[in-house]
Amino acid sequence: AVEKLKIGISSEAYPPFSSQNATNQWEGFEIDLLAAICKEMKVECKIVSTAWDGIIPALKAKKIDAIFSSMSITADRSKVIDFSDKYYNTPAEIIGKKDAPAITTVANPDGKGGKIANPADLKGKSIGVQTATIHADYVNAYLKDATIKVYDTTDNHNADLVAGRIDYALEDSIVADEFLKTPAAKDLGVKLIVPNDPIFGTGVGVGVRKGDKLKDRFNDAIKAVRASGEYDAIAKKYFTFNVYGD
Amino acid sequence: MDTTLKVEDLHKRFGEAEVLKGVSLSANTGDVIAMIGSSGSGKSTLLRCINLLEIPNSGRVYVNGELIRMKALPDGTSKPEDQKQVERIRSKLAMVFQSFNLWSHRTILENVIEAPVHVLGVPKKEAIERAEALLAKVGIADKRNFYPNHLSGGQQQRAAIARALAMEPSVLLFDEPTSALDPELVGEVLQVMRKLAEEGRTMLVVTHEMGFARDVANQIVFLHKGQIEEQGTPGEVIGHPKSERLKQFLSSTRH
Amino acid sequence: MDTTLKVEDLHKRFGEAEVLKGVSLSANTGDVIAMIGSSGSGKSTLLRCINLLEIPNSGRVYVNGELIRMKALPDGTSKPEDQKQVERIRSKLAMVFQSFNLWSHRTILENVIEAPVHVLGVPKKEAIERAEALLAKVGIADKRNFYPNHLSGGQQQRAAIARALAMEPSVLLFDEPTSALDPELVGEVLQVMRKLAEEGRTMLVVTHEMGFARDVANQIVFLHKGQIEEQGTPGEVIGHPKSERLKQFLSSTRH
Amino acid sequence: MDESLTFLLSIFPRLLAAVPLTLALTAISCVIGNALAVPVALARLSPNPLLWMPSALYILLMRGTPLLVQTYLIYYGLGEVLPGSFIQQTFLWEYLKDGFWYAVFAFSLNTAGYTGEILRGAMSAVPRGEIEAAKAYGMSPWLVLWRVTLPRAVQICLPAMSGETILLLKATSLASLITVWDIMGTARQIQKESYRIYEPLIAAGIIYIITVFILTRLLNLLERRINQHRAAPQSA
Amino acid sequence: MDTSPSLLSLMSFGHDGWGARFVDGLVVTMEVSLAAYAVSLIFGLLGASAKLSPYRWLRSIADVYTTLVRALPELLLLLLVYYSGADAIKFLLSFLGDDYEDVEVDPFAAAVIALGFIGGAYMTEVMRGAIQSIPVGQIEAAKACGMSPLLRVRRIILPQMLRFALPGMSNLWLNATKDSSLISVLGSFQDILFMGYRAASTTKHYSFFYTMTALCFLIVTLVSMAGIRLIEARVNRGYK
Ligand SMILES: Nc1ncnc2c1ncn2[C@@H]1O[C@H](COP(=O)(O)OP(=O)(O)OP(=O)(O)O)[C@@H](O)[C@H]1O
Ligand SMILES: Nc1ncnc2c1ncn2[C@@H]1O[C@H](COP(=O)(O)OP(=O)(O)OP(=O)(O)O)[C@@H](O)[C@H]1O
Ligand SMILES: [Mg+2]
Ligand SMILES: [Mg+2]
Repeated sequence: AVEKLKIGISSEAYPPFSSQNATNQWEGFEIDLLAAICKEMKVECKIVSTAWDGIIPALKAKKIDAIFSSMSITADRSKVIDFSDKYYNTPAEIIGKKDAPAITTVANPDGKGGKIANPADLKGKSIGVQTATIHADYVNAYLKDATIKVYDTTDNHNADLVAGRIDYALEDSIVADEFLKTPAAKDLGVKLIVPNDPIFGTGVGVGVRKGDKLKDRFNDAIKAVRASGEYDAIAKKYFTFNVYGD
Repeated sequence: MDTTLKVEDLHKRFGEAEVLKGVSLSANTGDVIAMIGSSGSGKSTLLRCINLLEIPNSGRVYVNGELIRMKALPDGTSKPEDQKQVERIRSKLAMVFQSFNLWSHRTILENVIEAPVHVLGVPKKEAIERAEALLAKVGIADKRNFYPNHLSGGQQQRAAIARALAMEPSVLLFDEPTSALDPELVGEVLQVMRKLAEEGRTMLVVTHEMGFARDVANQIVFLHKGQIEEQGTPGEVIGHPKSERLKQFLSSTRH
Repeated sequence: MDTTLKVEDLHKRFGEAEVLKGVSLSANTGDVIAMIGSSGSGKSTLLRCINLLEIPNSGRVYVNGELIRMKALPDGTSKPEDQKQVERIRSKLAMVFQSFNLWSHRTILENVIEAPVHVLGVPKKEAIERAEALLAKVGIADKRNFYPNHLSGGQQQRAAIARALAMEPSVLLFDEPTSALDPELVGEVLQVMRKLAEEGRTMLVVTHEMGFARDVANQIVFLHKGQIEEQGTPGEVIGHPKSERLKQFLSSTRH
Repeated sequence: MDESLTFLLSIFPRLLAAVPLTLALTAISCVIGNALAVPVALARLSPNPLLWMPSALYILLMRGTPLLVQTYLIYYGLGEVLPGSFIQQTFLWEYLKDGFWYAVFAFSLNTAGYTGEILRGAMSAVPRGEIEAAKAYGMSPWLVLWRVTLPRAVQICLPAMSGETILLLKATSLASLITVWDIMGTARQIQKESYRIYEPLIAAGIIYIITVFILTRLLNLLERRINQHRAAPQSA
Repeated sequence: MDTSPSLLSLMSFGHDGWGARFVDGLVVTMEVSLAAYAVSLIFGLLGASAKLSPYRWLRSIADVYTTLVRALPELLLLLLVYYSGADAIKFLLSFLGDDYEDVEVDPFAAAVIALGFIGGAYMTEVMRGAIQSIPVGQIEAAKACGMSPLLRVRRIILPQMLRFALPGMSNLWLNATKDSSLISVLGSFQDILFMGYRAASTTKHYSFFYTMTALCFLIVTLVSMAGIRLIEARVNRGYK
């Protein structure tokens, strides 16, 4: 018989990566990629939709075997679960009112040669981020002079950006670009594609139980689909740029 | 003499049943009217209509010559026109309820000072002094800090009487004020009432105590099935009853 | 003759105050004991201790020769040892409360059949028939579908009496069963009680009706400040009172 | 296990920092909500359709829709209509940016609906005779309400009301929707940052236990004070 | 916001409409909240009896129950019952032999028990307060007739208590319909609130779908309140 894997995906919609439409079908980049990876691993994958709060307990209680749900790999989280290698990594960007000045970059004060968003440009302005994201970590580390407002979801800080309660928002570029296409965002635009930074981590990986061998099998499968060109074929359906990052 | 209390053609229905069928009576200052009648004849309802705890279906009530103005509602019932007037009049009409209705969340003393302080605006200290005197008068001064639920029936009734007296009202409405009392206390309370009568207060007393009716009242009203069947001085009503019903009613009292 | 009800050395304290200070009495089958005494002397408390609505601090109660077993608790109070026994005995001891305590969520008829059907297991149809007869006997058959709150004081009291009688108890505890009744009805209710006595039921009646005490009771108990001050046949107690207190108490009754 | 304990201890400072905000939000909403509940209950009991119909509708809306949705619509719903309006030019805007006052607004209105209903029930359960006695002594409707009906009603419904207060204390976590992070909201932030589910909840639980314990103690004291007239506990 | 015709099509029952999903969610919500409420009634009655019992130890247990359960985050309790409950059962069963490795706690039962257990703590207080509001004389009359405690509860205390408890109980019921959204955490259920969120986050029409969700709850509430009115009229019969 074919081996069966239960894959947990957060039931909160995260288009264009994963979402469940009105007819209960899963769709998005991650869904297609997951299918390819599972085929590569020769396993039958069943998607289990799980609310975010329950997804780690579900993994630990073996109700699911892996999490494939846009989880960014960070050091803190790696203490709790294991991550596969990244399967995508997208840059972050700052968006704001079209008529607001663009944000410049300056050298990272840590002196290692990197660049960061210019704190002086954001001084006295308010910037929204989603809680517990690499973006929140970023503003907390570099943009302390700005008024940081923490939201529970990206959609909510985008809504407040439209409402004018905040001046800028830092978020994933793909999510931001999708949002900028909507009519509500007609007065908004990209203010800065934020240069990559160690805080942003290494990208998004598959979460598995600590010490689970599954991790290596996912790594192999990710490598294989990248090598076979299947990855790029799927990515082209959704993105016009290199979603894997480098 | 002034008419302190006047009731004209009072009607009261509960659903289908007409409980008061056109009652009229009047009391001058200092009058003591004893109301007798069998159970269910409408005595309590009449008292309750006088201070508008029940809204009569029709009829007029005058207190100290002042008509309590009512207005008819589209649905055939009526209601007082002026709430302020009702309050003012009620503060002159103290009532002792058949079931006492003491406020169970306040002690006896608090029950007695409640209305004087908050309705009449008597200073608290003064109210307490007067209340203590009244409680002593009815013999429950030692229970002043008890809650009503912790009193015996007779003690509750006496507290209710003290509460009414504390208002120094011009008209007193008593609904069987001695029902829970032993004969000794009945005598004492009737004594208190007699004194009030002498002070010139007007009283309407529902009672089953024929002795009281005879000795203290200067008018007796016999209510029967929602109507005043007979009315007059004690001598007339008790001594020479006219209606069959009253004769029968009186025959059963062993006095 | 059998001793239907026996109380030995009952003590009851509320906080500091000792309300019953060692009361003993006994009633044989068919005895009618009238209990008189001034307000607050502990009459209601004694009745309530007999059917354990209040837990006495000490003392013994026997019903039909059976001791209600109590057990002492570590904190100095006591409680019934056997809840089942208490229930069984209570179903033989019907009580009419001073404040009636009719169940306000049930109609009068439902009030009367409640315990017979659910405690004694009388078939509902039979219970209704008996209840209707009893309600007719006390004169409120036409109110059978009324809720207690919609009745006059006297009607409520009669309903409470009917409720107690429906249990066909061997001992009846009456707490001022005629306080809210007019003289005519008092006569009728006393008539009913007289008949019950003739049927051989034992009764303990708190009353202020000296007439009843004299005519119906075969024993009178005078309670004073929590103690039995005098006790005996009506002739002895009313005719030849010994204690000063009793003399004073009786002098005030206008009989 | 040990590691998990260290983590648990390490997050306390962050959670404790959210306590003042949680308490402030609860206390302010509770006071405003309960104060509003009185007129809501009164209007609901009035025979006048101009009073009871709006009140019934209010209670229906508050109890009939999720607090989450109410909070969202009040904050973001307003956000959708405000852009470009003159309000953004006024000093009010500084306040309208801050989620806290929206939360207070939403929670107060919501509590007023729930408590109003409880109070309505309790007020109509006050023994009629006691209210009649108050009227008979010439008390104005307000005085009757203030001296008799309300104290007696509160006696009747205090346990239910204290439940509502605790529910409110915990409902403040919904305010994280509008950038107000209370104890529970902070705990969930930590969950998401660390992927540890139980530790933040347990830490928050400990803080809540202490808070609720103090709260119920206070409420019990209050209850005992206003229930002095009752005898020892009635056995069921 | 878009124009309303296209918005309304979002709620249609067709291919792209979320109507059918809302119905799914509503069914889940109703099932879970009804069952959980029933459980909370049982816990509430037990809790209230314990709180009013003459035994100190029973009262203490009930105190701990109401304080602890009302204090702890619902999410924690739910996760504990759901995940540790399974572990506990497995642990117990492991004594019987080791082929019970795959015991699954039925998600529905776990959710219902957990929510009912939480609701029961609030219910306990509502019922306790209501029972204490019954005039003492009413219960004494029942005792005096020789009614057993159980009979008293059934014939006198419960019916009279309802009069005082109904507003609090109806609040708890309406809360239960909303609290049932917690169970979406368990993954197996998507209740109406969650469904609304899913629709909103997929389509980005938050205000619209939240309003729709609110409407669904309003309908539930309207129906509930009609039922409650009936019960209320019944329990208040003798008091007008
Ligand atoms: N629960 C209680 N707590 C404190 N004191 C009480 C309580 N119940 C009764 N008492 C007191 O006990 C005494 C006796 O009360 P009881 O009701 O037995 O009197 P009684 O003889 O029936 O009087 P009455 O003829 O007025 O009904 C009273 O002084 C009363 O205040
Ligand atoms: N709220 C009510 N609804 C329906 N009927 C009522 C209501 N209140 C009183 N009644 C009826 O009205 C009649 C008169 O009642 P009322 O209380 O005035 O009698 P009463 O003369 O005071 O009798 P008692 O001497 O027994 O107190 C009774 O038959 C009673 O059943
Ligand atoms: Mg009367
Ligand atoms: Mg007594």
